[in-house]
Amino acid sequence: MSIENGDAVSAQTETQPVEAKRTDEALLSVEGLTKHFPIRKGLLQRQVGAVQAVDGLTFDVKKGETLSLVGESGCGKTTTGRLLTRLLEPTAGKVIFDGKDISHLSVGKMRPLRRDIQMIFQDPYSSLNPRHTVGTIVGAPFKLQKVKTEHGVKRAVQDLLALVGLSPEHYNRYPHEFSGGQRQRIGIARTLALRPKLIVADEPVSALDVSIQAQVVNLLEDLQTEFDLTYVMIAHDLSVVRHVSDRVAVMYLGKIMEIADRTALYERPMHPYTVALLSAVPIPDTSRRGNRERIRLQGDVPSPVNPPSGCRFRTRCWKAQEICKVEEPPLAELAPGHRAACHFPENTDKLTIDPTGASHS
Amino acid sequence: MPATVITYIFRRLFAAVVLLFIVSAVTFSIFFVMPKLVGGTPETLATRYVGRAATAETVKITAEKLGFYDPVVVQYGNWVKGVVAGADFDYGAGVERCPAPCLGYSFRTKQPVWPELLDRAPVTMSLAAGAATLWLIGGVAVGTLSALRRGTFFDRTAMGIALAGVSLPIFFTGLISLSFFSYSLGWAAPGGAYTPFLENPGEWAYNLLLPWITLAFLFSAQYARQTRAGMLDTMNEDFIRTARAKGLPERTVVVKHGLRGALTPILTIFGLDVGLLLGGAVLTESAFSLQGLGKYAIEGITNYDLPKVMGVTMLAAFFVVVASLIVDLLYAVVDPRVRTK
Amino acid sequence: MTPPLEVTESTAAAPPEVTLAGMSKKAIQGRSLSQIAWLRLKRDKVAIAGAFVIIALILAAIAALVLDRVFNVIGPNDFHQDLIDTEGGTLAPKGTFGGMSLEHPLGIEPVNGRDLLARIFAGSWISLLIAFLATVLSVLIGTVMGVMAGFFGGWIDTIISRSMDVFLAFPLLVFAMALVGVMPDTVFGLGSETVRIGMLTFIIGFFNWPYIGRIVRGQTLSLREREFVDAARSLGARGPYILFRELLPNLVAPILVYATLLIPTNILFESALSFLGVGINAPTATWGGMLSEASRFYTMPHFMLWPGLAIFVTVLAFNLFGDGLRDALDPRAR
Amino acid sequence: GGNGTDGKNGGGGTKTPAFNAALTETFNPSEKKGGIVKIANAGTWDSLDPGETYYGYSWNFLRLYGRSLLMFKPAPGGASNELVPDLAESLGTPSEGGKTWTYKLREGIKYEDGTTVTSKDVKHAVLRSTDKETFPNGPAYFEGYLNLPEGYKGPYKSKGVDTNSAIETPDDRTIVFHLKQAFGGFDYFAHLPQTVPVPEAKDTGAKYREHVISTGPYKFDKNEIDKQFNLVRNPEWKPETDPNRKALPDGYEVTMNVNADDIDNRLISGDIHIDITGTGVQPASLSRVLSDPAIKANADNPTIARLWYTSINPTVAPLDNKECRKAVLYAVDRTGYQTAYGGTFSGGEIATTLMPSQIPGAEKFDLYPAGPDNKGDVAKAKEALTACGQPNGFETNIAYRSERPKEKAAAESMQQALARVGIKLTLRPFPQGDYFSQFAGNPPYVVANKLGMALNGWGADWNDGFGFLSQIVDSRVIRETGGSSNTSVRIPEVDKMLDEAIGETDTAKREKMWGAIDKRVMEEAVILPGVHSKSLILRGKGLTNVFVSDAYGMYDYLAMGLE
Amino acid sequence: MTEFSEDSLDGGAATRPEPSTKPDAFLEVRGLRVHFPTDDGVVKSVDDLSFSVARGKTLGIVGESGSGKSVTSLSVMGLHKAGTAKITGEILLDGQNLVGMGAEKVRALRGKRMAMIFQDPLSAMHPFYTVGHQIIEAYRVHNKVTKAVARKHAIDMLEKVGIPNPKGRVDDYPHQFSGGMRQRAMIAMALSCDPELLIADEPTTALDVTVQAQILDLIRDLQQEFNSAVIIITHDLGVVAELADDIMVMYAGRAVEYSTAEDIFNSPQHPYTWGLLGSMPRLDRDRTERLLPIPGTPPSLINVPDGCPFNPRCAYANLNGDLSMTERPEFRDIGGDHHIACHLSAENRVRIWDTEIRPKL
Ligand SMILES: Nc1ncnc2c1ncn2[C@@H]1O[C@H](COP(=O)(O)OP(=O)(O)OP(=O)(O)O)[C@@H](O)[C@H]1O
Ligand SMILES: Nc1ncnc2c1ncn2[C@@H]1O[C@H](COP(=O)(O)OP(=O)(O)OP(=O)(O)O)[C@@H](O)[C@H]1O
Ligand SMILES: [Mg+2]
Ligand SMILES: [Mg+2]
Ligand code: NI
Repeated sequence: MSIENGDAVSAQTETQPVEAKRTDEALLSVEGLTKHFPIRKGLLQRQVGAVQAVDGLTFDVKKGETLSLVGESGCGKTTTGRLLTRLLEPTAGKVIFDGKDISHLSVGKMRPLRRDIQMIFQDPYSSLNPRHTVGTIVGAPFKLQKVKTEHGVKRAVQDLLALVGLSPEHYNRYPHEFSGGQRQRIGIARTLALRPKLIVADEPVSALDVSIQAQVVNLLEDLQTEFDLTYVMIAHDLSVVRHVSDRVAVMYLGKIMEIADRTALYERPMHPYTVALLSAVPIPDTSRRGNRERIRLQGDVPSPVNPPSGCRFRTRCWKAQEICKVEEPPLAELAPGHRAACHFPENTDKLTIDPTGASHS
Repeated sequence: MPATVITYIFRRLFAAVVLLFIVSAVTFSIFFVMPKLVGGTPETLATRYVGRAATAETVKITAEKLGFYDPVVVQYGNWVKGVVAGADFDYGAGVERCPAPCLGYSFRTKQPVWPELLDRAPVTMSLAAGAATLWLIGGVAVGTLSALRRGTFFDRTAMGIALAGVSLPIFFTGLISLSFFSYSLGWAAPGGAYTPFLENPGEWAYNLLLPWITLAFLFSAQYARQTRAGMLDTMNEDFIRTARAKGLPERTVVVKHGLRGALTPILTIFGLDVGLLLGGAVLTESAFSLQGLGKYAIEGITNYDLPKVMGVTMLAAFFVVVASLIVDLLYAVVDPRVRTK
Repeated sequence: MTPPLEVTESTAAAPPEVTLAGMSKKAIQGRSLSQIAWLRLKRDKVAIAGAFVIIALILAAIAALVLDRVFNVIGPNDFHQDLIDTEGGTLAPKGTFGGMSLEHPLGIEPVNGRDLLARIFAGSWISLLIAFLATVLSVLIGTVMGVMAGFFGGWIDTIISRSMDVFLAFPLLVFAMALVGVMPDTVFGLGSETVRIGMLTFIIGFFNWPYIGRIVRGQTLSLREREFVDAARSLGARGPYILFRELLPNLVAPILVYATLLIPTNILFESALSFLGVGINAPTATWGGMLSEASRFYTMPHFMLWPGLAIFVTVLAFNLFGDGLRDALDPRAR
Repeated sequence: GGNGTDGKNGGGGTKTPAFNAALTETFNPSEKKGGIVKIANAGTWDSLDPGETYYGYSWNFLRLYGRSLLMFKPAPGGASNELVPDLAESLGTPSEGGKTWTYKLREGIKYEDGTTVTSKDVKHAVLRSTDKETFPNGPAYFEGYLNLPEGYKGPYKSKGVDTNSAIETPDDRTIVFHLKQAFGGFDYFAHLPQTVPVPEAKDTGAKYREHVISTGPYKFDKNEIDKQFNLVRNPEWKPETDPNRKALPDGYEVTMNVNADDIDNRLISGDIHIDITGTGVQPASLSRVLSDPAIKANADNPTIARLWYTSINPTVAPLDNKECRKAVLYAVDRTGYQTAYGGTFSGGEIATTLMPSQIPGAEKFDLYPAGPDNKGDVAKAKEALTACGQPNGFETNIAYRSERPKEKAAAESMQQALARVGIKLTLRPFPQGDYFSQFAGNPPYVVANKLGMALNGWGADWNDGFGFLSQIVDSRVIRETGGSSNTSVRIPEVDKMLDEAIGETDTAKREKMWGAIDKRVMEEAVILPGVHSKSLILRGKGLTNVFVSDAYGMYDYLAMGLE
Repeated sequence: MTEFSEDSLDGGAATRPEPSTKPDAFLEVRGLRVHFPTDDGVVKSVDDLSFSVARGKTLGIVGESGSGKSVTSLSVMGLHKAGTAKITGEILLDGQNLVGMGAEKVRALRGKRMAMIFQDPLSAMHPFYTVGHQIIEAYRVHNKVTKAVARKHAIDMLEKVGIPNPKGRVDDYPHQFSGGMRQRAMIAMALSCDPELLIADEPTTALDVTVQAQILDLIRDLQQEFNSAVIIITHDLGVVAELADDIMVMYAGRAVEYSTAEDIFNSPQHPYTWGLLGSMPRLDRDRTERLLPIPGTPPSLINVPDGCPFNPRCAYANLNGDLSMTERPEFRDIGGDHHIACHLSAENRVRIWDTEIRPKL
């Protein structure tokens, strides 16, 4: 089924050196990606500070794989997604797509590339224009990119609708006549219209009920196989992330704390933050109640306007020491394909610890 | 904190000054540029300010004296200079200093505008203050009750009347009520009656009662509608549910939690309305022949007494600006989210 | 490959989230929001009554024009001084209730004895025309400015917002009066009435735009943040496409509502200007002008009653309809 | 009411209220002193400064606080048209065939501050009034006729300039006026408030209006310009120096900017005594006054020396053709016109001539009879139109002052009446402030905008042919830049006739010549006379010695007292 | 401060009696129906619902969005606006029936004997009053104490819910608190009068996992301290697994399954529960190839399908002929205090669970 392909890619990951892949296989490659939103004040709109929403991200996304970005609210996931699709222009750093630096392309130059990079939005309600019919919405890509379709736009749209599991009769309906899950499918159909190579999905299932969420997750997986898609999946639900991704990047306050292969990350998390995140996930199993080893983070995420010095996580980290305050840990490759930015990483002895705190079943 | 408040006020005041500049420039050009476009000359302009027996010579010297031969920019500059630094007024037998803010001298009566404005302002202020009190209390009370009894007979009637109130022109209600309550029944003071508050508060109120009520009727209608809408929204808020969940008595929930939230947007409208009204309730004042700023403005316009019009426009704009500043400051008092941002 | 369809037919026929009583859910294909609003509006008796009054008014206004021109009924400007008490010198209409009679159902004016009913009818089209045109103007300017401010933001927003402040700070009526006073009476060889209507339209319309501008700006600001705008941009849409195809359709409803509610305001504004003596030239009847004249004869209240009522009914009808429309388009708003 | 059984008393008159009781006789005569007279003004004074004021009611009222050389006699009816000496001992003595006029001041007249009035003060007063930069609104007779030095700009600007060529004051009580040309009616100039003495030391120019130094029986107490002021007794005024003033009340309280309808109501209720403008009740009160006999009995209906008329501009085609103008005159509905101005009582009498009957020399004639019912002679009008070559009528515009409802009503009436003969009038209101300067009185504008007709009105500064006619029929007052009251009369012959009349020293002959001018202008059909104004005025409750002064066309404010 | 009732600690799963006749139940709901007459028809938000909670016990209510969870909790609190909702059935709070009780009486119970915390703590707190003020207010309605005493109590409560520096923070406004702190403050407010029943309606849905874990811990700890009966409403099975003793699964306004937490997770008997479990990717199991979603979307509560409301989405509805389509399944005890509303026969249920569902999870 669909997942073999992904597994193959991740298998590759573990065997090949990182540098090599970056040059030949990466569909998308990001270097030092930074976005600071200026905070302006006063009559003259002087800049008095900046929200350091994303600060120096570096990662690659290989063709056909799914890379997930996880992290707490406000850590810069959406901003990253919007930078990748060039809805935002980076303050610094590079976004290289298919070998082409798109970081500062003009709107006009970017337009042809938009066929290849598409985005799925989080909110199925606000991502569809309530005044447009489904036909108009899903047909918009053809219109905007002036793509000729073999049997006309209507036919193409109806095919797309069928593809995402909607009835082609829905062509003339309006978004408000659909449920959240169906709307998300409409959004996905629109994304697929131009047969993109890369899809950035910003929390595509967060707004949906569990039962619907599963439908959409399955749909996304199926589409990936069928069209050989590459996904950058943004999510905060670690269980979903584990289910859909090949590789996972954990973000905290605009920085990547840890990036690794799915299995590696879930089974041998190295960054304390990742460990804490995993241990906070509630497990639907009553038998584990009480006998699960928990790490409870204290306090809240600091403000991205003036993030902590050194390691950004140090204010909530139980392992933090003086050095964490002074020196920012580099995102170092501590194991093949497994990078973490921590002075005192966990699981470096390659001891397998079940992150859920229970014995492996 | 106070420091930021002060800088905030200063910033706002600076913006206000800029705004007043623009307002004055526009008003000025209406009176000088527009007539020129229609073919007016300095002499035709000056003819407005001379008697019926004036000779061409008289017209010329008047035009000269009023500076109509200067380019408009220079004239405007002089006006601004007067406001900022004061001006000298040549009254023939000598020169008098008109200290800043010198809004000039009436072209017609040769009286300085500023003291006249100060003289007229109390009438308008009395009118505005009384009416505003009435409509705020009336409108908010009716609106709140309507919201709480949504869909009942009371709600329908009140909102029906309110809609009617919004739909009635003030000059109509004013005239009708004047003709009925004052001239036919003799219950209320006739139009034009005004006694300063300090002279006789009772008479002051009696004289203004009819204009107050008429004006308040119009406004309270609007406020009742606004309050009702606001209350309905607020009473659907989560925090109202919380207040109820705490077991608070319904009255506390409505007044302390509901009204408090619903009234904040009303504050904005209230500020703007009062600000505009203070600048001259043109229609009310002319319907009731009250010698307030609105009437003053009309006099100024009908007599082409530019300094008067400028003065009253400035004052009106000033009131609006100040009112909106006060509203914004009040917002900070009322809404901690604004204060502690 | 597994078909991506895990959806059964029942999903396809999922009930719309907005359901209406008595409507078969599958019967209508693609019921747009406006259709739904229309269905809601149809159920609002009061609003429909308002709409009927408005339609009746418009028809009456047209009829007044046609009757005046084509048929030879009592003209709004015909004198009936024989019905005026000139001998006694009071110049009041002879008879009771302002000279009401079968021929002059609403009575006649003092001094010249013009028929009030005819004048009310004749006044309707001026009032409505000016109010409509002025509304169109305000809506045009307001929408363009509001959308620009909201969509582009930055200094464009600053400039437009500040200029709205300036407008709001003006004592409008005073200003309008001043303007009317200095505006030329004939332009481009047009007759004075046309020019006058144009001028009043301009003044009323021009001064009202900031109100709608603010609303549109606010709406645009919030719409701009909606993800469908990003979606369009991520498909490579240009500014104009986003503006006209994505944002504007969503602005239609609030604009429409505001426009309906602006018309009555403009009717009042026009009558206020006429009342203050800067409206349409005599002898053309306008409601405000009639009121203004009537105010000189306050001892004959019937004379101000009719134009006052006419204004009231019209404004009320528009307000009722506007309220209903707002409720229909945004049921949450109340 | 009042039961007024005392009947006649002292100076003749009645105590019984009756309509027009104060028209030719003194109503409620009394010598009782005391009381405060309450006065209301719907508008405001143009100026309280005697050097600048130009309102009739103001001249009437000003006599309470200022004494000019001569004055109109405070007497009922036509007797008031007589000039009597006030500050001067006698009427002026002409010499050099009317080029020089000499007056001698009474002895012992003092200002409110106790200083004695001298002829120099009168000279200063007259000279300052010629400073039109400071006093642009006042009458301009003196600067027009006095032999002032070239370029003289008044005593403020032209300080120290020798003005003896115009006015000489050989001693403190003598004042001699030197004119540029002979002027038979100079005594009328001498009655102008501009001859009320102003002490140079106390002269504050444009600000003098705020405190005029009184020479009359009353002086200013509190004065809030455009709002209200009080007059109180002036202790320095001596009745023995003044045969004309009774000074009965203790003072006056004047309020301005009072709602006009309110004034009527308050007059009827007795809250106030005088509506000072004397223009009559508002339309709203008309029915109340006329249909309530009790109120009507306290009203008078004087005729005022004012003509409401329509200028017919011969510069605008087809009105350049006399026949077309005649057609207008024939076609107009005169009753309608009269009604528009307020009907027989508050409007006036239908006029067929320029000069009202009060003006000496006025003759009654009607060159364009308007049919038996005065509603216009349609047949004659059509005839005239045919003669003019416009048998189906024509289109033209009529201008009026937008602020004046009566003019609007008259224009509407004309529009209706002229439509009967196919003349289509378009109404063109203009703001009154610019009416003469930019629009109806601006010849190029009139031509360019085809203002065939313009509503107009004229009241004489004083009841005399010169005062009435010179500003409205002399073509030489028309300025191409606009601003004159005469907009349509351009008859060279009339100009000549005017010059002759002015030079004529024989009063009787002169008066006849005014009548001839009136006729000549009417023949030309450039003026459509509307009404000779009348007003319906109310006597305030409790006033004594009330009578209408023909000179002012309203109650005389000097003689009144309180019960 | 804390009231202990004698039955607080016993009552294990084994000896659980009928839900409607449980003797030690503090809250007992019987045959609750909440219907909203609207323009479009009657919304049957809750239809014939029965459950109970004892002191010291936690009931979890799970179900998809719109299944009537909140409506149920609001009915218990008596918070439905008079006139809008038609409530029938019995809500027995410590033996007193709240349905039909005078509004004033219910008000006196609210906040004192039963309290509630809401999903979105920001909008649930009045933005214009300080956090302290709102707690003091809650305390003083039910306790005649001076302001100073109440304030002291508020500070104590804030301390108890783990707000650092409560003395300083008591005068802060809600917007000055972070999301987690706000929810803590809400809890402090709810617990200020030691209520015997606490209803938490999705208390953690708006929060990040790390914060969610903190809050869940807090609720658990506080329940132990106060020994109150707790109802926790959520659509996350993980959350109930952490806290609940009993779990009720709701679908379309009805309970479809109701049992102890262990039973629900270990041997669920209703296809809908299976669907929920199958839809969830789980961290504690090996990653599955594919999620097993429930097809379709929840029904409209105006037109609830005939028969079993779940039948249009149920893969096994046809196993009973057309029974599922025509007859509403009874909510019955299938032994061991396990209640379900399903037509499937016992062996079918066991077979399907053991052979079809469990292996795929
Ligand atoms: N346009 C903007 N201007 C200023 N700040 C912004 C802007 N967009 C995002 N931010 C800030 O940048 C930070 C990162 O935001 P972002 O939306 O990327 O977070 P996120 O990880 O997607 O969070 P969530 O899970 O809540 O969606 C936040 O602090 C946010 O407030
Ligand atoms: N006041 C009301 N009037 C009409 N229908 C209502 C009302 N309140 C709730 N409903 C309807 O009742 C149904 C149940 O709503 P409820 O809020 O209980 O769902 P929920 O299970 O809490 O869902 P969620 O997980 O989204 O909070 C919904 O279909 C809702 O539309
Ligand atoms: Mg996000
Ligand atoms: Mg809920
Ligand atoms: Ni597959």
